[in-house]
Amino acid sequence: MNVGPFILVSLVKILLALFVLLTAVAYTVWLERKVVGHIQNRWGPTRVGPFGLLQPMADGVKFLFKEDLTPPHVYKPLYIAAPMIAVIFALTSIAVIPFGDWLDIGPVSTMLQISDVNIGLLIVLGVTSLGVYGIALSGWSSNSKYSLLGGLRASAQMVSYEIALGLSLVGVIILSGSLSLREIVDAQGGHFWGFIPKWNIFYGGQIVAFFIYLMAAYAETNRIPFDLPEAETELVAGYHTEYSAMKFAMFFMAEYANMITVACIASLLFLGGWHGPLGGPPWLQALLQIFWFMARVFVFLFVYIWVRGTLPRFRYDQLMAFGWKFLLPLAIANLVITALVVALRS
Amino acid sequence: MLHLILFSVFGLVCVAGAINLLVQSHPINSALSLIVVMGSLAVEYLLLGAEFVAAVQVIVYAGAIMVLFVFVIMLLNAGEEERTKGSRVSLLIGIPGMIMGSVLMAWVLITHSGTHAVEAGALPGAPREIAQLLFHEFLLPFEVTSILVLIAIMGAVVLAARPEPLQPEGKN
Amino acid sequence: MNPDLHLWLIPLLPLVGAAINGALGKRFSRQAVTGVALLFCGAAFGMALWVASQFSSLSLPHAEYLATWIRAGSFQADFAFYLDQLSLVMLLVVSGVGFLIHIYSVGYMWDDGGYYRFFAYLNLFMFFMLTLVLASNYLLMFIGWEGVGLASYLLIGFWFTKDSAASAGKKAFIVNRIGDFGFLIALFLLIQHFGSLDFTTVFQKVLPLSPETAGAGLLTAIALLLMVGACGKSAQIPLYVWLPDAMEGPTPVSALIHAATMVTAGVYMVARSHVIFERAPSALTVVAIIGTLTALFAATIGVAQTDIKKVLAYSTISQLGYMFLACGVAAFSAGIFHLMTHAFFKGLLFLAAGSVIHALGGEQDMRHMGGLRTKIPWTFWTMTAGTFAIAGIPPFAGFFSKDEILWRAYQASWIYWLIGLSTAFLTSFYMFRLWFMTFFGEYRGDIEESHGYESTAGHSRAGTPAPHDQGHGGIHESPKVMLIPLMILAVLSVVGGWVGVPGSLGGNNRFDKFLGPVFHATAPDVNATHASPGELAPPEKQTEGTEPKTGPATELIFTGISVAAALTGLYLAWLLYLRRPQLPQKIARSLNGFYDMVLHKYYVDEFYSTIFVKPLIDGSRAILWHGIDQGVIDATVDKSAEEALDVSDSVRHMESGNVRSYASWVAIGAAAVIAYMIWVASR
Amino acid sequence: MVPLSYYLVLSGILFACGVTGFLIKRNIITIFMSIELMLNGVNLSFVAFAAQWHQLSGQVFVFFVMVVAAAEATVGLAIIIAVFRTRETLNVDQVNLLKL
Repeated sequence: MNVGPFILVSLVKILLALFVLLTAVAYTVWLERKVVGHIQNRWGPTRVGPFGLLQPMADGVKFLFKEDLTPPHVYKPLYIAAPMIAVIFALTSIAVIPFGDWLDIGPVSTMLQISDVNIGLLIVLGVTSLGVYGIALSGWSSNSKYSLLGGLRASAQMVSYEIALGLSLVGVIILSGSLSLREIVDAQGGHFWGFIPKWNIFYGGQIVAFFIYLMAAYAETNRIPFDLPEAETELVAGYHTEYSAMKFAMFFMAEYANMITVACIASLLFLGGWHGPLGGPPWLQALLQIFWFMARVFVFLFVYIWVRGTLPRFRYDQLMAFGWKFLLPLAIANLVITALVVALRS
Repeated sequence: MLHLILFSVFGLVCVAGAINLLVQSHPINSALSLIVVMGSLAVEYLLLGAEFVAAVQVIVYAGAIMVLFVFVIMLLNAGEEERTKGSRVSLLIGIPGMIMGSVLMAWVLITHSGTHAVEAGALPGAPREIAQLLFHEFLLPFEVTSILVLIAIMGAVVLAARPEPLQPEGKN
Repeated sequence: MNPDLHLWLIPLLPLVGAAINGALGKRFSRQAVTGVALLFCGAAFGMALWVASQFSSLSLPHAEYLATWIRAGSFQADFAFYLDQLSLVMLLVVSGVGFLIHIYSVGYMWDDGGYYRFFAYLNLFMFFMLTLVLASNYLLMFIGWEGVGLASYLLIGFWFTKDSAASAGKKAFIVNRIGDFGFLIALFLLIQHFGSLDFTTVFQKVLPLSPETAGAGLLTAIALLLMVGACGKSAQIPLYVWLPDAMEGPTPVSALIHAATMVTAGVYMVARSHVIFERAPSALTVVAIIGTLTALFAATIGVAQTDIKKVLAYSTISQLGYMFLACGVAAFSAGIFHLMTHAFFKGLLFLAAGSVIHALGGEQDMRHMGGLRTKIPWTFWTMTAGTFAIAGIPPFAGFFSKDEILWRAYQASWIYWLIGLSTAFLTSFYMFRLWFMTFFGEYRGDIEESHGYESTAGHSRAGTPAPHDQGHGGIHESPKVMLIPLMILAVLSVVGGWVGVPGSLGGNNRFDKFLGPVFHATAPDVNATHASPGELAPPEKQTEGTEPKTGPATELIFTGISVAAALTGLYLAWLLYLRRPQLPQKIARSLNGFYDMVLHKYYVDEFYSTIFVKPLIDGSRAILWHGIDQGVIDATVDKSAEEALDVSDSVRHMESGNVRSYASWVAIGAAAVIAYMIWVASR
Repeated sequence: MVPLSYYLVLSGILFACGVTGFLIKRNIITIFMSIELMLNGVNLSFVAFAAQWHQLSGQVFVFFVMVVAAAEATVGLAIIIAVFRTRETLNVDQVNLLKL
């Protein structure tokens, strides 16, 4: 495959992925408002369009046209750069995430993934870990105590939970013996004894790892019950207190994009990626794969929102204690056990 | 060709970041420029084929260590550094020494490293091979460094733990 | 091939005891300390007995290799143990008597504050002594040799709070050093010329050599140097001065170390290296002369002493003189025989004396004793046995051994015999003097003053109650635990000599026969040994009990003479100290000059202090201290220190405490290093 | 195809920048960053050499360097915090006493 079409296809894929991702972000917000509303026995957005389906658009428009004011005494360059950093790193990680297997359109046969890096997982981790800067810098640069506290909390929290997160993934890496997301998913094809799908979650006690990942992911994305960086009751709005309009929207997008990334990783690593039951012609296969993948991500996001609707917020020391004293040891234990299992089996 | 272009682009970014680190007077800017340096270094590693090193460079250096730096800067609310003339020695001896040393090094490198060229991805440092090396030949150093890290953690806790009773002014 | 006897266990057991008591004794109860000490010491003794029971079935000499200790080139010294008749006798004597004295000490030291310390030291001593006895090479022997020196130092200075005790310990140590010096040089010579210190090897190499009849040679030198060491350890002229002072230690110590075992180490060593001595006739002569002189000399001093322990100390010295005399006339077995019997009765005497002191609440001065016969009967009777034994009254142990020595001495030269005889007379005289002064006549002391006298016994140590505080209830017999060892030793000192009844008295010197293989087998062949005294005791004649010049009759006559001398001593003592107690003073006054001299031990200590000690101290102070130490060493040190101060004062500005300046120094240094490396590479 | 010397020169430049930063910066934190910069320069040369000699151990060594750097940063920053507590300044020129 020569360079020209390659670049073309890649561009197409990038644009597609970006579009899908952004819409997904927008509609995750909508979904959240809806679901939380129902959990809280409200209707949620209903006015704009059927079921308030156009609500995201309205929000977007509002953000765009709202006055973008920067408070005095902020450290300007960083104040401006911070939200961009946040959103950029949040969106970057989609680049290595596969939505499905190969797709053949006429002559070109391409993989449903912007680029298959054989250390994809590491790339995702690295990029998400860089996401911290956006929040930290915003908190510091906006020169306000709430923001600063929020930023400090966020950076501390994310650095701490990154460890548990990474360790919980190592088990999967050991099982599938690769860092390439694609290979990890391929390793999960097939069934145990014919009927149980061969997902990592059903595999060598990875269910523990899955839950560790779940909680760490919530903390990483600053979501309830770990949303202390933006705890309204204590810090007004945390690190983005001083932000408004598009910059605020960027943080918002960053948060939800991160959620989606995390959901993708979860479904790729633990829930068998795009493997699904139904069969059919190749083109249908490809679409089905995307469908299954989306379904998993959706379920994950739904759980996210569900949790937000139900659980209260941690206290900060509890958060740290939970991360360091419970999750980390548990993750290490799981890692050791998995390693033992693999070693014994081979 | 592409290799050379990429190398020079990110190399320039690298140097720019490094120099920016020097000229910036506010530590947070220095930190950010250092992050830039590290990121572009990661790309250089990728060019050399050391993909795993690159990833770890991003995760550990940019993602962890530098976060720590930024965190501390925020915690201590470090401001612009004041221009005190603390040591003439560093200017009278250090700078010439540094220059002399680097010149010598450069001379040696340029003359002795030959015109041997490395092509892109010369040595694919795939995680598997790295792991093989790390857990077989370098097992002992690996364990030792792990112990080192453990000690470092404990030391950090001990040092940063607020001394009791808290002394109001250190100057006495 | 012999079964493995695990000889190494024998010395090790007491060491374990010492370790336990030394480390943990402070926390133990006295019962526990006692238990540990006795258990391990007794175990060693039991082991020794077991070895003895196996002994007949062994092919001798029996050597056991434990581990290699030093290997340097061809030279090698092992942790190896060596068992033959000689060492068996020593082993039994040491462990047996040692065990008895351990038991005795339980009673004697019970109220002492340093109880556990005492037993730790005692066990330590046992360890070293047994090592010395069982060692299979001179080096290991030397370890034991030094170790017993250490133990004796510790035990002499046991009541270290008392200055005299501490200084006595130091004196013993230093005097011993002189001897050890000789010993060491002898060892060096051995290594240089025979390339080994292993007994068997050395002796194998020595055996073929013919005696150095004409003039002195290597062997003579070695033998003399060894003798110097023996003099130090066994308190012979001129190095005997430490022994009397050693009486500062607790009485059991005096009994064990300074009478029964340690001081005989010298004799053992000479006997062990008899192969060398037999080939160095001149050295043998020296040994004999030293022995006789010491015997007489110490005896004369002993006559005038009034401190009961001092008397015994001097008698010990003179008895040791006897042993050396025996060795000097190549009658090694006789020497060892006397060593054994002496261990019995002198140990007994000391213990009994201790019992007396105990009874009198610390009184050591015989002039304050008397009439104790009825008050402490057991002590009296045991002491009697000891006295008769040492005085050489048949059939007590001392008689046979001493008689043997005298007889053999006579064969060597009548002078030896004469001096020996007079010594025997003196011995019996001062021993009976002690006996009468202590147990007969009326009681001259006053027990109520006993506290006052405790200081003389050195028991008024800070806080620690003296054993004889029991003595407050008046004069009293010692507890069983002290009496039983006394009785056992008494029995031994009665019958102990019967193993060596000489042929002339109808026995056939079994002891000599027993030791025969060790000594006679290695005696130089007859044709090569004209002037050697060794020829006068060729084995085959010896065993028949017939002598070249003389027959049993003559031997009997001499026996009679020596017995007569002993009885004369008895009579004289009775006359002077029981019949007419005022006579001694008269006599003393009539020849006061001599008496004073004797009383002050011929001023030997003073003589030494003026000749050696004082010049040494002054020299050290003037030259070494003020001259070299202060003038040269300190001066250089101070000067260099000042120089360093000046230099650093100029350089210290580099250490500004400013991190960046440090960094700059590092940078310039790195640049220099790089430049140097480049220069090296491009050269 | 890039000559090895380019990489080496780049790493040298980074190292020199680090040294200079150590020499001219006053802020302890910045000085620490300069140290990290030096380490990075060294790492680059390691990787470059590894690529030249086809020795993966060069890359492995980089990990050790990183670990040490991490440990050093942890402790160092803790020290900085402690220093700031007592001195209330981050200026090394004013922190020239071991003991107050």
